[in-house]
Amino acid sequence: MSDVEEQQKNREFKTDDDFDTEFFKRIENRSNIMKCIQCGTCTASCESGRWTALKTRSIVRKVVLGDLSVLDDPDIWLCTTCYQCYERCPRDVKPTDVIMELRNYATKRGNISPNHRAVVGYLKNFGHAVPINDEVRKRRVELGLEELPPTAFKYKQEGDDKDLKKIEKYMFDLPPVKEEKKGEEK
Amino acid sequence: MTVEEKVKKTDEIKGGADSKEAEEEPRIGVFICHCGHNIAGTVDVAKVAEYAKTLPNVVKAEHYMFMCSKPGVQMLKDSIEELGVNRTVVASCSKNQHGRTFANAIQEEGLNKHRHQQVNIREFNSWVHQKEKDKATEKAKKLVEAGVNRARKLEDVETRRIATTKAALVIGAGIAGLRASYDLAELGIPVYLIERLSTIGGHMTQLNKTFPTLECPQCSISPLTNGVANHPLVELYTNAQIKNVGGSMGNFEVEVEIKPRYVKDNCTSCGECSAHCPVEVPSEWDSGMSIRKAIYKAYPQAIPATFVRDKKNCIECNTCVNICPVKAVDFSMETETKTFKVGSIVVAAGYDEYDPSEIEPYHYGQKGFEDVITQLKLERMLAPGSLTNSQVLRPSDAKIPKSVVMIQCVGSRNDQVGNEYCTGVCCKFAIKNARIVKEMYPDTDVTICYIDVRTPGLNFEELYKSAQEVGVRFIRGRPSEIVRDPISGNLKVIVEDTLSMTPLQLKADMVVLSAAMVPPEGIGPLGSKLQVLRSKEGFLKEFHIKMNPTLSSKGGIFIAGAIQGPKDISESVAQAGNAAAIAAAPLVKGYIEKEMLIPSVDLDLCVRCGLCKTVCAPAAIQINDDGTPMVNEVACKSCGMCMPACPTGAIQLLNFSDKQLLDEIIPIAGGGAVCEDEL
Amino acid sequence: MVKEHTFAFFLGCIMPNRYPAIEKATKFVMEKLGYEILEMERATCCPAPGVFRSFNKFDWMVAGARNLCIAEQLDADILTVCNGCFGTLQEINKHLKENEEHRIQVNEKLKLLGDYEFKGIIDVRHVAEVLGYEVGPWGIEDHIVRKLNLKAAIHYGCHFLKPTRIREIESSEGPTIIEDFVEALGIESVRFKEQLTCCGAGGGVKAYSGDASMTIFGEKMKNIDEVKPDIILDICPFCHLQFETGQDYLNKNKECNYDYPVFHLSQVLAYCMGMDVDFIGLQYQMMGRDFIFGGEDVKKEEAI
Amino acid sequence: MSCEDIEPEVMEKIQDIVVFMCNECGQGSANTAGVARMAYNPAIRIVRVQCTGQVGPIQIMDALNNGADAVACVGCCLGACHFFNGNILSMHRIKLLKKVFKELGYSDQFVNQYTSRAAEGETAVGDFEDLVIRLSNAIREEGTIKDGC
Ligand SMILES: Cc1cc2nc3c(=O)[nH]c(=O)nc-3n(C[C@H](O)[C@H](O)[C@H](O)COP(=O)(O)OP(=O)(O)OC[C@H]3O[C@@H](n4cnc5c(N)ncnc54)[C@H](O)[C@@H]3O)c2cc1C
Ligand SMILES: Cc1cc2nc3c(=O)[nH]c(=O)nc-3n(C[C@H](O)[C@H](O)[C@H](O)COP(=O)(O)OP(=O)(O)OC[C@H]3O[C@@H](n4cnc5c(N)ncnc54)[C@H](O)[C@@H]3O)c2cc1C
Ligand code: SF4
Ligand code: SF4
Ligand code: SF4
Ligand code: SF4
Ligand code: SF4
Ligand code: SF4
Ligand code: SF4
Ligand code: SF4
Repeated sequence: MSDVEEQQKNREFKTDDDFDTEFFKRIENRSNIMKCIQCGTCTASCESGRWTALKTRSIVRKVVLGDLSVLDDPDIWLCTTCYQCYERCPRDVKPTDVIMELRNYATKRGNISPNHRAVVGYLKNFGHAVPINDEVRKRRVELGLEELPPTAFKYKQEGDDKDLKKIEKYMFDLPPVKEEKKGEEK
Repeated sequence: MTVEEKVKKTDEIKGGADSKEAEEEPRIGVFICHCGHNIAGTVDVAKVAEYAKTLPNVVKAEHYMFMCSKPGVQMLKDSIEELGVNRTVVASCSKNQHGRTFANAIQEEGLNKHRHQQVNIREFNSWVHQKEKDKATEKAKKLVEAGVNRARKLEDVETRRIATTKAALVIGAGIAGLRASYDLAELGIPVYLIERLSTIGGHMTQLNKTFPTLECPQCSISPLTNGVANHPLVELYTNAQIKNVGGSMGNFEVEVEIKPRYVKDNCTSCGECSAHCPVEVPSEWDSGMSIRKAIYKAYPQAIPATFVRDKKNCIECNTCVNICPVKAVDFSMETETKTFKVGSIVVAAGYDEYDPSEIEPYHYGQKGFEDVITQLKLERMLAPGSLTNSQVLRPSDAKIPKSVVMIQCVGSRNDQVGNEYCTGVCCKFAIKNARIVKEMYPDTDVTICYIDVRTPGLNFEELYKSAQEVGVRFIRGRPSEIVRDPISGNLKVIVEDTLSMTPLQLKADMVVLSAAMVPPEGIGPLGSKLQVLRSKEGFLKEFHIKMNPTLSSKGGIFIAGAIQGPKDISESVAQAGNAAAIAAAPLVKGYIEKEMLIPSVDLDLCVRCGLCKTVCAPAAIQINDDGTPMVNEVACKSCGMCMPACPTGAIQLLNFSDKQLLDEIIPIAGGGAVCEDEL
Repeated sequence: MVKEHTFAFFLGCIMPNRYPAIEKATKFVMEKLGYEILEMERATCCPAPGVFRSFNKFDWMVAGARNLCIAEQLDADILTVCNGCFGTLQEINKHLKENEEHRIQVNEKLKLLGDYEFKGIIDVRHVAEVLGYEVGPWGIEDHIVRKLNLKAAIHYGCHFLKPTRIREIESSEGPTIIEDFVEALGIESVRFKEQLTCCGAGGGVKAYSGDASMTIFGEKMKNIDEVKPDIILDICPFCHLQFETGQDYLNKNKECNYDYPVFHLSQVLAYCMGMDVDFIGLQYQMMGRDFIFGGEDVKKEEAI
Repeated sequence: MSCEDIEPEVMEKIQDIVVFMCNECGQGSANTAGVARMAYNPAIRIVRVQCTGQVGPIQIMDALNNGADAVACVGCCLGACHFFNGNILSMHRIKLLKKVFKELGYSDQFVNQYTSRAAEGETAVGDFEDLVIRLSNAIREEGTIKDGC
């Protein structure tokens, strides 16, 4: 990298080239998002943001500006979907939905944490995000319940895996692990 | 012509209508103007004139250098005299430019001026098609033919004079209503002033000091309240409501219901009755901050000074009746209904403060949140002679708060509660009050949480600065909620300081909500009685936001003050003055002059569906008992909107009827039906 | 019309696979109250709104619609016990009923998963809402055999009431539905600071960043500890899990010393309606194992 | 695209366009355009009406039936109608008409609604240009309205 390029990369300011005004044009509810007045009600409501780096308002701002860096921002994964901002935003921006949608785009780019990847695996294999274990099987029997609940997993155990096979095949296709991101994930 | 001559002249041309019957054979004179090179440089005017000659009923077709010149106009006049031309078509510039010149010219010859048809071949043709001379000429021909077609069926439009009733009615006696009443009365017009409360002055009397100068509102308003109350031409009715409104512009009949005060005018305001009355209720005027009796006077300077009994809360113990030294209390008084004949109505019904309990995270009005108040309540606390003795004391424990947080845009700029507008006044009054509080208690932290500070205009940014100077803290962020510690009872305001991107939890001994100004209670029924339209927020809608912000959707009904939308006092007063002036104009003049360019209804075609009434914004169409529509010729604004609403084409605007428009359309649309069999 | 007094019982993940006692209790309660409970065979995860919707909203809708179809085939409204399941299924159900375009797209994809077609004929209910509004505190009196005398810190969780415009149950800023109901059981709700905030588990945060999740939760526990309730009462197995594992985590890592028993509404109600204490399942939980319900037996005559 | 880009074969088919312009901003803007000598297609023929709210399906069908290639209404800006809300009524009416046109299998570009500002001739000329461009697209795709007969 030449000196000039290096300097360019470290600059503090942004130029129009840093924004992609096209990308977010397809976002749902866009007209409302563009009406955000940056009042901060969302951030002030945010139960996660009080303790973490998540600043809801600035996420909405980045969407308005077309700042795609928001898709690589780990903060979007800190929203607990408590809907407090959604309830209170005076301009009906629905920030929770915005964040959920950003996560969809981020996932497509391969920005998905290993733990989340594992949860998708569980769904495909067991039909559950939290699969059963031996301990609980025992408890179920003690409580007088069937050892396995009558969900898709039970049928798989009984040799009928037509449901889970299809779910595995057709649902929640994740992109391959992003190379350079690997080390960064917590 | 001098102004006096002009006045005389308009007086002469009144019902010049009934001149000639429209039945006779049309004889049309067509005049094509060169306008020097302006038209003739592009359009072959001679060819156009030749073409015009071939059209039916055209008895003369000429082209001339400058039609608007004296000789040009004379050509027009001569044709009437010499050839018996009874309709003229001038193809020259726009209707605005010289249309009127020619119309007036034929009027001078005794023809109704509506028999002139102006065809614009300059702005609409030669000037915009300079490079396409042939096409421009062809277009000019078509335009002229269209004009001739239109001229053929033009009918006379009568100009009528309607005498007006020289009196006005003003609804609402806030600052706007008072100003309008006073100005009207000073123009010599008798005024009936209708106020629904027992006192006049409106919200202004509740305020402590008014921005930007921080003067005492009582002092500024009392010359006006007294002036109005004592004006020989103003009849004041308090405890009064509008019941019914009939008639139209120039001549309304308004029925007003006046509830009794139960105290006669000989009351000396001694206060004995009130002192002994056993019933106590929160004072509405004091925004619930103090207690009043069932027989009371809202506040010491209240006008009228006569006491009033609140029948709803009275337990009829008769103490007051017996104690009154002048025997003024009289329970036998009854509700009266009066009918007033007036020429104009001014609506100045003001506003209400928004009730913030709808915004749940702020917990206004809930148990444990007594220290969350509104700005109007704070004004009442600070005002002279208040319950707190003009001190700021928190309601929960009557202590001076060490921290006051004000929250802006409560109920304004909020899509969720449906008030999208910015009230525009609350930034100013919050800054005013913040500064006053900070100056009174320098040790108290005063914070304003805002989204934007909106202080436009002379003196207001200065006010903002002055509050910053005394140490009011401004935080840019809209609080998400007010939380109360269930153990200590302390309040905290949660807000993001958006400028530093920090979520904050502000300690607040007292929270003041800058609540929006919203339409006053009861505006719905009042609006429908007056038949005026309202904006989607519920305020009365002005006829045109820029050109006519004081006229309502209906002629003869004017709006002043906060009823049209949130306003501060200066704006309310300014609008009230304007409303008075334009409301007075037809009354001073004594008549309304109106061209009867109105629709007529063909009762054979009309199916009595009433659809025409629904689209008529000025409410000019009434439905008779038998279901037939009737056009009020005074109220109609000649917009023609009723025409397409009618399923049978029964209602047709004079000179703009479907048939007349079709005549005009045929030549310019290409001429002749395309596929007759199908359509 | 769907069958009356009948529910397709949607289990979800955490309840059957971690806290089966809640499942037991819910079945017990609903059957005693006269409802028929149908099993939703071959159901899957709802799928969880925080995680799966984050990855692919469309697939989330399809998978949710698949579960809805199973209930539609049973001709019964869905009963959920978990805020997450409720959130997902109620929202997808409502959305697909209203949005024809999405309904067509979802049905297209559902064909790949088997013989499913979303019709939009059922509703999705949460047990707390059925108890609070349908059975009601007025209707539960007759069924109670044991009345408690407890102070509870009630946790509503987020997705039961919010987004209010979609759930249409009650305002989320000052709800009282559970308070009103448990009062009939002799449970007093103690107000604590920031009572209505999130437990920190949702939105995939628990999986994504345990630290962040625990920080949010730690504050919650601190506020609860200030008022010293007897129990923590929730209406969602995921919150339940957070309260259980979270206390343990704070004790081990943040020098706390919490031991509050955590109960789902179904569990305390089952106790009051006479279910054997062993089936309540406290012995399987991590916290408050020494807790004793106590309370008095309500004599039949008195109850009537 | 601009009007210059329209191929002559298509332009050939654009001969008569009837534009109903209200007495206020509509006429005003066209006058202003004229004063500023802003050229536009001579196929544009303006009919003066009181308010666009006055123009109904009758007038529009009259124009088309008599050979117009397209019809448009030009009124004041929304919210600034000099007769209160005529332009909004007209807008709804034209939306409905567009639907009807579509259902009958015609392009919905043969009838349009515009707004303009009296002081700005370019608003009127912009409307006219847009009108011609839309019409040219429609003609290219589906032929003229006369072809549909
Ligand atoms: C907290 C606060 C502080 C303010 N401070 C300032 C300030 O410092 N400076 C400033 O310029 N402005 C201030 N304002 C704004 C100011 O109050 C208004 O601009 C002004 O009062 C508007 O006057 P009005 O006559 O239009 O309305 P109002 O004062 O509301 O008067 C309307 C009158 O009409 C009556 N009425 C209503 N409906 C009917 C009916 N149906 N029939 C008969 N009568 C009816 C009402 O009873 C009332 O008397 C403040 C406003 C608030 C809320
Ligand atoms: C860029 C800009 C955009 C704007 N946009 C809007 C808008 O969108 N909407 C809006 O509502 N407002 C707008 N405004 C504000 C609007 O222009 C003013 O509110 C309005 O023009 C004020 O009208 P006026 O009659 O008071 O003053 P002016 O329009 O200035 O008229 C004053 C007249 O007095 C004459 N005059 C001055 N001195 C003398 C003298 N000594 N003797 C005789 N005659 C004299 C002047 O020549 C002039 O003709 C805008 C203003 C600006 C600068
Ligand atoms: S609350 Fe709404 S308007 Fe305010 S900053 Fe957040 S997203 Fe924007
Ligand atoms: S929904 Fe997410 S972003 Fe919104 S307040 Fe809750 S945690 Fe914060
Ligand atoms: S009448 Fe109009 S067009 Fe003719 S000369 Fe006069 S200004 Fe020009
Ligand atoms: S009514 Fe009688 S007692 Fe009451 S204030 Fe008037 S004069 Fe005095
Ligand atoms: S009669 Fe009524 S107003 Fe008079 S003193 Fe008794 S309660 Fe008061
Ligand atoms: S004036 Fe200020 S406080 Fe009032 S609505 Fe406008 S911005 Fe908000
Ligand atoms: S023309 Fe028709 S719609 Fe217009 S004001 Fe007159 S009656 Fe009403
Ligand atoms: S719309 Fe036409 S048919 Fe209906 S009432 Fe009016 S005039 Fe009669």
